Amino acid sequence: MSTPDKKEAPKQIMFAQACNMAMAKAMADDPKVILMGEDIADEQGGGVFKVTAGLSEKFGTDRVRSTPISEQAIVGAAVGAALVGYKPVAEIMLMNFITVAMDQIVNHAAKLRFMSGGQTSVPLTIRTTTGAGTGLGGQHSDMLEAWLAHVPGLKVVAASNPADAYGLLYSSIMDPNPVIFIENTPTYFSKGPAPAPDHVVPLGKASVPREGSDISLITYSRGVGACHAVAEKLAGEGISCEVIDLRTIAPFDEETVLKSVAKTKAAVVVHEAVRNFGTGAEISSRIHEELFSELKGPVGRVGSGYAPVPFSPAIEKAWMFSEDDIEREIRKLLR
Amino acid sequence: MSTPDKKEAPKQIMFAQACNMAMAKAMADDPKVILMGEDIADEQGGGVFKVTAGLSEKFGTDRVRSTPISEQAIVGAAVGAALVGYKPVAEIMLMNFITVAMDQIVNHAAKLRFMSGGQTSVPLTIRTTTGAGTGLGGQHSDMLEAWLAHVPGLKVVAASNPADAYGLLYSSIMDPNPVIFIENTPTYFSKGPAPAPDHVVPLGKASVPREGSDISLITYSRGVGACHAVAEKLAGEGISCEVIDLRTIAPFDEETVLKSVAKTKAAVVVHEAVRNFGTGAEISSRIHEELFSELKGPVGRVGSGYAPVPFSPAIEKAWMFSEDDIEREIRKLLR
Amino acid sequence: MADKDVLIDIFTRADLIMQSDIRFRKMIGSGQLQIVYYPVRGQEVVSSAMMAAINQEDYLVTIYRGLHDQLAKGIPSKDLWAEFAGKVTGTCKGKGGPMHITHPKSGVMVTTGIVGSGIPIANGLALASQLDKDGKVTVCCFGDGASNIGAFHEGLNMAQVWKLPVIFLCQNNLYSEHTPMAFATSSETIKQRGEGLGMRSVRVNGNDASEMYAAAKEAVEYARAGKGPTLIEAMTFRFHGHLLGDTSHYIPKEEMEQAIKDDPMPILRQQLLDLQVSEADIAAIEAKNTAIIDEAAQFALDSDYPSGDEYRIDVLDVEIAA
Amino acid sequence: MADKDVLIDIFTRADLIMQSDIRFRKMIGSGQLQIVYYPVRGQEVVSSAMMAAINQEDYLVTIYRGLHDQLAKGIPSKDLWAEFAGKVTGTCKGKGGPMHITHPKSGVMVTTGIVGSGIPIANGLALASQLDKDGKVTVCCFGDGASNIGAFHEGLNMAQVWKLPVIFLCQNNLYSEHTPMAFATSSETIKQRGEGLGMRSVRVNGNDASEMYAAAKEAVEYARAGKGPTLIEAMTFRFHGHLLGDTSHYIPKEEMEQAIKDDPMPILRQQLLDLQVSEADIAAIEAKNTAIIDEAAQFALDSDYPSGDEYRIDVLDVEIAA
Ligand SMILES: Cc1ncc(C[n+]2csc(CCOP(=O)(O)OP(=O)(O)O)c2C)c(N)n1
Ligand SMILES: Cc1ncc(C[n+]2csc(CCOP(=O)(O)OP(=O)(O)O)c2C)c(N)n1
Ligand SMILES: [Mg+2]
Ligand SMILES: [Mg+2]
Repeated sequence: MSTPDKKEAPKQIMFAQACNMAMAKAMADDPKVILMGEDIADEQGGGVFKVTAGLSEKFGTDRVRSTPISEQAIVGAAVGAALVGYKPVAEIMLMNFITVAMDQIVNHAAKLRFMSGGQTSVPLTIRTTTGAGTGLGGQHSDMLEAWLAHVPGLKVVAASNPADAYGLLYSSIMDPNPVIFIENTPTYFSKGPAPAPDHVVPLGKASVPREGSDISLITYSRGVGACHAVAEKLAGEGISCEVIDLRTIAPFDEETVLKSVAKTKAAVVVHEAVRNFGTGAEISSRIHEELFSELKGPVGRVGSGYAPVPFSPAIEKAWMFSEDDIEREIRKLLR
Repeated sequence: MSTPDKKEAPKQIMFAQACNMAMAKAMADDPKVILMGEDIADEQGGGVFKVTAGLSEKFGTDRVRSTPISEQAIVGAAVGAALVGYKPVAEIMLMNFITVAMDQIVNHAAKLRFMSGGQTSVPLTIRTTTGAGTGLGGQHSDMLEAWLAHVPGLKVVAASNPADAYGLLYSSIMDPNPVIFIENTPTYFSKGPAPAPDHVVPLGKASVPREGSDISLITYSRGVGACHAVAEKLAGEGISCEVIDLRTIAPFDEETVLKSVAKTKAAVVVHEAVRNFGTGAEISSRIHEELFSELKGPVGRVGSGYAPVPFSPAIEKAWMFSEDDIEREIRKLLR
Repeated sequence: MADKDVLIDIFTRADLIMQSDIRFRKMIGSGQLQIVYYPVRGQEVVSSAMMAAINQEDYLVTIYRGLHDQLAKGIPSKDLWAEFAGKVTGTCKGKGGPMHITHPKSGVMVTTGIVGSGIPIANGLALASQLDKDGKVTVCCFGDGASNIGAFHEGLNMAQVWKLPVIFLCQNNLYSEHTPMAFATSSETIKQRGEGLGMRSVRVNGNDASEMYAAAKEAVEYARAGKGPTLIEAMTFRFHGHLLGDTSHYIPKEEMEQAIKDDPMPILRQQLLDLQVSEADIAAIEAKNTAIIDEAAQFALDSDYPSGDEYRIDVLDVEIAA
Repeated sequence: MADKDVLIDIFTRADLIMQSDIRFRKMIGSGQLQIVYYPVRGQEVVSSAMMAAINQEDYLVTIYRGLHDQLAKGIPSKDLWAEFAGKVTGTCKGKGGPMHITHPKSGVMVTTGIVGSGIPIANGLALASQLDKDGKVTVCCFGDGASNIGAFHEGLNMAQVWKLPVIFLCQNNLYSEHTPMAFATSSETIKQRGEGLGMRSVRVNGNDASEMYAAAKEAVEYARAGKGPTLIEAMTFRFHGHLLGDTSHYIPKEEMEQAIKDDPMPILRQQLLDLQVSEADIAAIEAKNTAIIDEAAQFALDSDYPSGDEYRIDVLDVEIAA
């Protein structure tokens, strides 16, 4: 695993590697950064997806702590350490497992600053990964960011490429608020340009990886790749799509989103999570509330189907959000 | 506590009493209906809000079971019993405590039917109560229905008056799917007309307690009372509001909602939960998606502020959704 | 028997707690305060003896029924009363209220309303102390009923595996809400559960100042020596039900009568007299406590409520736009 | 030593499991199947002896590493293999997959991928049996690592308080993913945790068919007699890591060598020979199992995938509109 202080960073790095490098840099920069999670230390393999590989060897097992299978205890310990000056990074192996830690996340991490009248704060980062499409089935694939986005006091972040992952995870760790950093298992090992060691991406700022004039595609995480693919395809037909990568899902960058849609006058919100009551609903509503009279038509929404994640590839594919869905929504709006 | 088989039901009953009567009727009608929860049996007081008072005396402590403080074990036991033919009603004392039981609710209750290919099902009801405005502070007041509405396989129900509570809770208990039935603590003891003993309210059907022509106010639970009050006030000025009580929040009754808005051409969605990423966003989005070109303006949303529930009455009031907020949204649309 | 000055210290804290509890119930009863209140009368000695064994810099994590722990730990009465009353002068500017009293200056880091949830957080505070080698201990208070929830198990396991300097003080008042311990608890003692988890565990009469203090001291030394956590099951009782208004109908008459006979406060007071502390000196302590409460209660009543806009502050590090 | 025919029964199940595990690993290795697979090689005897002590109507709740439990409980191999392959002919029409094998006809009610979560659900099944007085027992399988999660604690407490007819079978293979038991577990044994919760608890060599069967029988009789739950800590080992591809790098060489020496399968086979079961009879059992697997594997490969629209079915009782 390469780490920032290595002479020259590789031209291309994997998403998982970028997360590893961001943690390495944060730990090198600030002795108060510690990691906790199941099997994250090198003795235990450096994480089931090797995202923390090499870190315990480099920083010691006092700071990179493998834990029992106890998500409540993991998040709780991170909350407690954060209250007294640590910047813990807790790994919840898969996002479905936050369901056993929601009390610590929602009733405590998110609220202690407020309930204490600002006397304490919880500069905690929870890293977790998830994503469908590889046959992990109903309990290992859910995208649950909508829950966390609904919780005042939490920031929710998801990167779509290695460089952003590096810059966003570093910012998340250094942020004075509790941040949920959502990684994407299926794209852990896909590569992208390596960031400069000092590359930082501020929280709360969306990016516009592709400019366009006919429609705005607002998305995050794996949705960005899908939107790019569709934008490419439609460019051939002279349809110009602007792609917005939210990067921070909550609180999200309304300014960038509204500026884009004010220009294109049309928008489709895209995410992998179940469409019903997903984050796309909030983004769509905000656009309608601010730009209703300027819109060519209603903001479209693309998400996955109303069902648990199916195991069998055939069903999983039919259930999952797709480039076809995005294209259909775009055409519906521009027809 | 009166129960349905009492000769004549009282003219007016309290919300809590209606829930009690619904459970009594369900238990009388079906021996497979059992109740579990902390302190719910009469020996332990018949529930902290007395909602289950008298039921263990009537049906025995085999069927009305006080439990340890173990929400995971409570919901899990209810799931297991439901798998083999029981219709358990699990009480989670306050909604914030579902945070320790989300795994059983989301990964299991909601998914076992699907993951088993329909071989098993979970006809479970989870009763819980919540609501701000009485100084219970940050961990005892949250409205978290948006989380559950986002979970395929769960139904989410909330009544706004005693008669509906009676009819909806009975339907929830008899429904073959897992249902989350959300009660409202601050209005537990407010009264309303008593239902007939055989009164049943089907799940998935909204009601239109007030018809109007200028704007549709779409809401549920305590929002209904607030919307009625505002509708009354504005009626004086000749503004005619239609009030829609969703009753089932998910999956919600799109037909009734869209029919109403197609008529009034304007809508405001109202709930107590935090506005950001709340259920109002989904309802608003669905209306825009289906009726965009017919709308006078963007669908308005009213919800509580972006903060944990504050303790001090002054702050709690400022944070909380209000009739003023509803009125402002209506005027914004109709100006 | 603990030294005289230790017992005086414990009595001074315990009497402040007792008088505060009585005053809160009086003011709530008379409508001067409108809050949900969890009485602590009967559990004064447990926390007073525990906190007498640690320092101000040491950490405390407690629960909704926490007035005794918070006062024993040394939160200034004015700040505490103002928070109970929801005033801007309170520890938490009125945002947290009685269930979330926080005062880092006194080491009170978290008060939670979720049963058992303080335990994992206490581990985090203790972990920080272990890493910083600052010699602090963390005391985590909870009840007997909390020993049935998952966080208790996960928290004790992690604390033991990591040998954290934390003391789990289970204040066993024999009831969780309206449920007697035996009804919902599979083991005869909570101590036994700690042992099952391989943790040093003791069960003491928490209402006996000397016995409780000795157990606390031992656990503190054990923790400071880096040997790890201790579970203290402190037997006690609550005289005024789960929350104010609770009639204790579910408590057998004989049990209540016996508990009242064993009321720790008159016993501790008598112990002081037996140790030749003069009635006058004791009365002076009580009078001083009364004066503190008079001042604090008045301060709470006189203080202003926070402005509504406060809800946009302290959600995140930056103020939320209106 | 258990009776000859009992041991034959156990061997017959265990051999089917062993051969199935080998075949799955072979077919995944060769790319014929593309699934995440949790090998069970080494744990065959634990579940075979347990399931030999109960009936088809009795309930089983197990976990992702459940192939051995599911086959031992009697799920037809064809249905199981087809589900592993995600085919419409599978137990769950391909919707659940290997991690969620369900087959009520064989008493397999839940297979969960969430550590510890089967325990509270098992209580519910057992509660239904207790209320219905149907005499059924529920067996709940989980690993040593699961004893660190909250659901384990809450579930065991409730089962004991309610005296439920449930058997908690902790298959202690000494590792949770890449973590050795001692690293993350505060107590020396899991049995000790059951005792701390006041539950009847035993620790046995789960790889010894007779010892495991005797413990299972006792627990079943105890449960059927209405005396309540038992925690069985069955010592065992997994030879092929947490999931297929895991190199077991974290297991000390000597430990692995010793485990292989103690492989329960050759030992059990030898016990049959010692009991005068002829080599030919054993070979016949093995051949029959091979034939079952040949047929099941072929059936799985030949079966169709479900249609995509299936995702709208079984979410609720009614089909979801497209
Ligand atoms: C997770 C959770 N479940 C239920 C409750 C409701 N509740 C508040 S206090 C309490 C009883 C706790 O009893 P115990 O732990 O013995 O503490 P005590 O009140 O006796 O001091 C319960 C059930 C809660 N606050 N949190
Ligand atoms: C709540 C939860 N946390 C983490 C995981 C990831 N995980 C899957 S299996 C496993 C190890 C379990 O070990 P053990 O209980 O000993 O069972 P074994 O795999 O050894 O049979 C872990 C940590 C999970 N599935 N669920
Ligand atoms: Mg108690
Ligand atoms: Mg194991």
